[in-house]
Amino acid sequence: MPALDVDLLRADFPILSRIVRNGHKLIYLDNGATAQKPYSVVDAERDFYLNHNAAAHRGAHLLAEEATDAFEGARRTVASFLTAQVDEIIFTKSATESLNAVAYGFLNSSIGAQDTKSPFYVNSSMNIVVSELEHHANLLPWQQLAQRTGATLRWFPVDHQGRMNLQDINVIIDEKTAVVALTHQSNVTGAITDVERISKRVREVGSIFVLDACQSVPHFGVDVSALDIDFLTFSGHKALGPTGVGVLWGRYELLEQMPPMLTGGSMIESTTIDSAKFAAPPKRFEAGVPNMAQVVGLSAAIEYLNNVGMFAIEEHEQQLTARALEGLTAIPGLTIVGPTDLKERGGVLSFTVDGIHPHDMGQVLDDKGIAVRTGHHCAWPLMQSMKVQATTRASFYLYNTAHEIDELIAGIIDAKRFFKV
Amino acid sequence: MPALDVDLLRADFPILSRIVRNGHKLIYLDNGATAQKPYSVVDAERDFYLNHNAAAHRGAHLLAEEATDAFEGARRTVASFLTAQVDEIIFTKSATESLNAVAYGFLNSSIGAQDTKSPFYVNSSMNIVVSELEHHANLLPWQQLAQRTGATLRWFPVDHQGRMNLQDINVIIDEKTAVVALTHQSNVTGAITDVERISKRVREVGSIFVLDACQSVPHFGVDVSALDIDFLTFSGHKALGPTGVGVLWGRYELLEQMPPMLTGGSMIESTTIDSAKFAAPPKRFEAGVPNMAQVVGLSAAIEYLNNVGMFAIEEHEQQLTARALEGLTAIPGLTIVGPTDLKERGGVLSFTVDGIHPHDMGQVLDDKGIAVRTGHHCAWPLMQSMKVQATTRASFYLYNTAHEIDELIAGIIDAKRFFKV
Amino acid sequence: MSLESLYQEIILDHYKNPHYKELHAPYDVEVHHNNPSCGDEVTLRLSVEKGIVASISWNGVGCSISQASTSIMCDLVNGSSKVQGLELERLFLELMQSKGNFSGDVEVLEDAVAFSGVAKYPARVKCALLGWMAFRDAALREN
Amino acid sequence: MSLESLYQEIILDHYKNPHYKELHAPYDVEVHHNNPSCGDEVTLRLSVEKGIVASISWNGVGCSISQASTSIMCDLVNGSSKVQGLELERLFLELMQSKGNFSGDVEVLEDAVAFSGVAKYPARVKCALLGWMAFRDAALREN
Ligand SMILES: Cc1ncc(COP(=O)(O)O)c(C=O)c1O
Ligand SMILES: Cc1ncc(COP(=O)(O)O)c(C=O)c1O
Repeated sequence: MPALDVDLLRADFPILSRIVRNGHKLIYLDNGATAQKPYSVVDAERDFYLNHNAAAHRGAHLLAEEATDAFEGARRTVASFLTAQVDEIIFTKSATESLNAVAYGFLNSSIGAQDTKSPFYVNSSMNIVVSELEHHANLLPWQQLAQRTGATLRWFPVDHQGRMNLQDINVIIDEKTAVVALTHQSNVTGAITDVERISKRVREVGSIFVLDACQSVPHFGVDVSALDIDFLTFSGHKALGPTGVGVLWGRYELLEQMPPMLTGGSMIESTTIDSAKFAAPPKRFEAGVPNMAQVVGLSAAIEYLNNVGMFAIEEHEQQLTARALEGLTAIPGLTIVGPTDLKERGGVLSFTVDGIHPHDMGQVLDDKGIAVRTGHHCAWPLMQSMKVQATTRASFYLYNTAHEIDELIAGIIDAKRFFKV
Repeated sequence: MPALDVDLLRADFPILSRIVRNGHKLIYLDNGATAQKPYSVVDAERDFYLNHNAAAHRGAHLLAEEATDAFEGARRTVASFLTAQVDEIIFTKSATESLNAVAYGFLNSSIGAQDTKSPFYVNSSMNIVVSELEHHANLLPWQQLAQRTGATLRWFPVDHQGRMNLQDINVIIDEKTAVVALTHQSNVTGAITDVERISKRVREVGSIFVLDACQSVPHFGVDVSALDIDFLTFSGHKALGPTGVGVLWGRYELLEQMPPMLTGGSMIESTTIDSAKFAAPPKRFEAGVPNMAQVVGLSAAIEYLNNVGMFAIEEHEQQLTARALEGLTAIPGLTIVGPTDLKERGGVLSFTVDGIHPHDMGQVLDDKGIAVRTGHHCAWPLMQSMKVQATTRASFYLYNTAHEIDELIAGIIDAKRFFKV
Repeated sequence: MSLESLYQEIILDHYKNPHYKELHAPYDVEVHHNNPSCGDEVTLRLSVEKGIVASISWNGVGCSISQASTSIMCDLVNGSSKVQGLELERLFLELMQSKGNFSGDVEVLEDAVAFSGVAKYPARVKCALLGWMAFRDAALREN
Repeated sequence: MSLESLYQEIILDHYKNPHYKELHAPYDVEVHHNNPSCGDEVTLRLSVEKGIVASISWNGVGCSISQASTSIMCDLVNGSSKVQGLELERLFLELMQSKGNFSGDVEVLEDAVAFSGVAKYPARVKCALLGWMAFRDAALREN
């Protein structure tokens, strides 16, 4: 397995050569929020617009054919990236939309002409399971579903190292659990979830397992045929892809039984003025003229990742994370908010420093050209549970270098000097 | 008012010089489905990705600042384009999403912890008004809402010229009407809706008026401060903008009372593990990392339209439509499906030709490089009511020329010769 | 590719004068298929006796390709065994999915090879398949 | 712009030793404000007697900018008239929205002009405003 030639691939990302504050070269360590884009992704979108743009699936002319081919070709690329069936790939605008779509799949099976035999049926005698580590995108839709159906919201607590505490799994997930929705890797603590253990329990009780893979799919190989799960989602923009596109994968037998969240054009089998028959998946879940250029760009992003190799990317990020962990833990007053064992985590590193508020830390680092994120990272319940107001978060990707990690460490030490702590 | 210099502006759209079937130059008359993009739009997206990409609203570093500025600047551009307040502009992925968001605003006010005093509350004693002219995107969400709440779906019929028949307006819209959702211009017949007459009635009964402006906003000036309506939506991709971005405008007093469809990150005021308080509009309705590059591209599209001038665009399309109407009505066996009076319509022209199925017509035109759309145009109930199986539709935009109209007419005559009718 | 090779004479002939286009009673199975992207539709009736297609008839609206293809399909399967009919359907489907890379075996598919040009136009493939899919559906339901 | 001019000595001083940072009872109004993008929060109590801010106190968690700004705000408005306090809030808001294009009137805003550098960092403006917004809210509720 070849190591990454980081210098070579950095040339594909012009933004990494940008000069930011005070003449500093950008050090981009905010990959957990969004990733940068290589030329090939931006060029794929551009080529679509300037040469093949037309409404996919809707016209009989040449451009419409080309647009449809590009769109459906992207579906095949995503399917094989995840080792999924082609018809199991649904394009959304974001992971947020994907997760809402599944939650509304439950809601729409449970109100109006409800279908009590549907696997998506949920009522007030049932429960919904999340965890304290969830990003708001994988928490609020389930809160809403619970409120609207009367179901009980349950959650796995977080332990002191920012990992999901599965101790009470057999109590938390039971025969009345309609759905279990969990993150694959925490976007705050970097802790990786024990999917196998959970899916075993989910299968025992016959529930549905939704995996938020926003922080995993871009960073290491994820194979849905090997994971025993039912739904998975990620956002294109965190995986070198364009903004405005997300993926929802679902097992076909379930997709077939799931009502759509969005209705409109191109998702029907037939319709009259007051009734409609929906098309089969994936079309049922892609109402309207799709985000074609973004889907094409995402396909280019996945090709880029495939060319570099997901295994090489994972290896590289592990090296960076090891270096960062070593450097950070040596700084007095610094606390890692998350697991310190490399085997349990990915390249998302949150920390606090006594006497320096994360905002101020972020400001000092920004002043040196180092982009990190500060705050609650859309995971407020996690912060509440771990009793921190906010953290500073550095998150790595394939184009980051050991030198950049060293600059981060030096920057934190400078901040301590500046704030005299 | 200066006329359009079409030759000059065509140079901004490289796809218009593409050679398609049999060495023919592309004649793109499928603008009702999606519009082509000028360089400035594609370049704005590209520049965002390559130079300023970061998660808007979420970081404290320079790139995040720039991304936020670009995103919020686009909101101001759209607001002034529609003569709206900045905080009344919500970015969605499409008109389809926008319309669903409003329909779910009603649903989510009416189930679970329902709010019977909300203007969005609807129950089985109430009704919802659409028309037979609606695109599926402005029909199915309301069908679903009716089915789930038990409300009655009512509709304005279409007349023989493809116009909304408002004769029974005082019966159809009554004190029990929760919402009236209508198209501003039909995407099949081109008929323009008498918004003023309808809004007068909507105000009389205290209902809410949603306008689907997909086929109007890109083609003539629309000023929401002058129209007495409550919600309006359009899709970026039909207005020279990128795919994957739509706009929802709503009156602020109503937005403030509307629950969101999508929940997740960046749309909350505060949250705990089992409850959340939503942020004020527009943030409440923009969950997740937004489609930033697409929003920036849409802003560039609107600047392009502003530079050309919406009045000049309208004038130009009217001239093309007049020429097409004249040429088409002279062809024996051809029937215009829509109003023939220029004052009642825009530049969307549907027709049938005796003895030639629209698919076959589209094929012959495609063979000559002319891209039109054939089928039911996602307006199946309209087709059923007008008793046509399908139509051929030519739809014009600022870059189309009189010569292209003449080629269309010649193409139709050739098709008749080919099929010997 | 020229329009003439897409719309071969035989297609235009069947379009003008479609065979078996009048619903026949009695029948064993009736199916209704449509094409959601354009609204074309076909109703097809089938009777099978001792494994042989004893009667087939249809009605519907659609473009020249869908009408002619349904008409020619009826010519081919009427009187043949159901198994043979389904095999023809499989071969025709294969031809349609060939993207125009092969032209079909005229010995087996007979007049239906006239549609080989359609395979180059993805948007029209479903037109050519509409009647065949209805036959397949009906044949599988009948037993 | 240098870090030193953003984080002026006086800001760091107030951050280390914030004034009025201990909730005081009795009080007329209490408000709680937070900053949804980062989780910083402030609870502020206010008493007004005959139009004069008779007592102000607060508690909360946040960055140096939000803590120091709240502390300095209390220094400025305590003992002044409510109307004058609201006018200061207006001027401070104006300064924060200036994008760093002007530096504020030291005669009026006194120590609060130390935050003029913050205006160059849009993400930090809401930190500097947190306490001021809480004061404004409390002052408008009190009557
Ligand atoms: C009148 C009308 N409404 C709604 C839509 C839906 O727009 P989109 O598919 O971009 O969401 C369209 C176009 O497809 C339309 O023409
Ligand atoms: C773990 C996790 N889940 C969900 C999301 C939501 O993704 P998006 O905002 O792209 O919809 C994010 C990122 O913001 C995330 O990190």
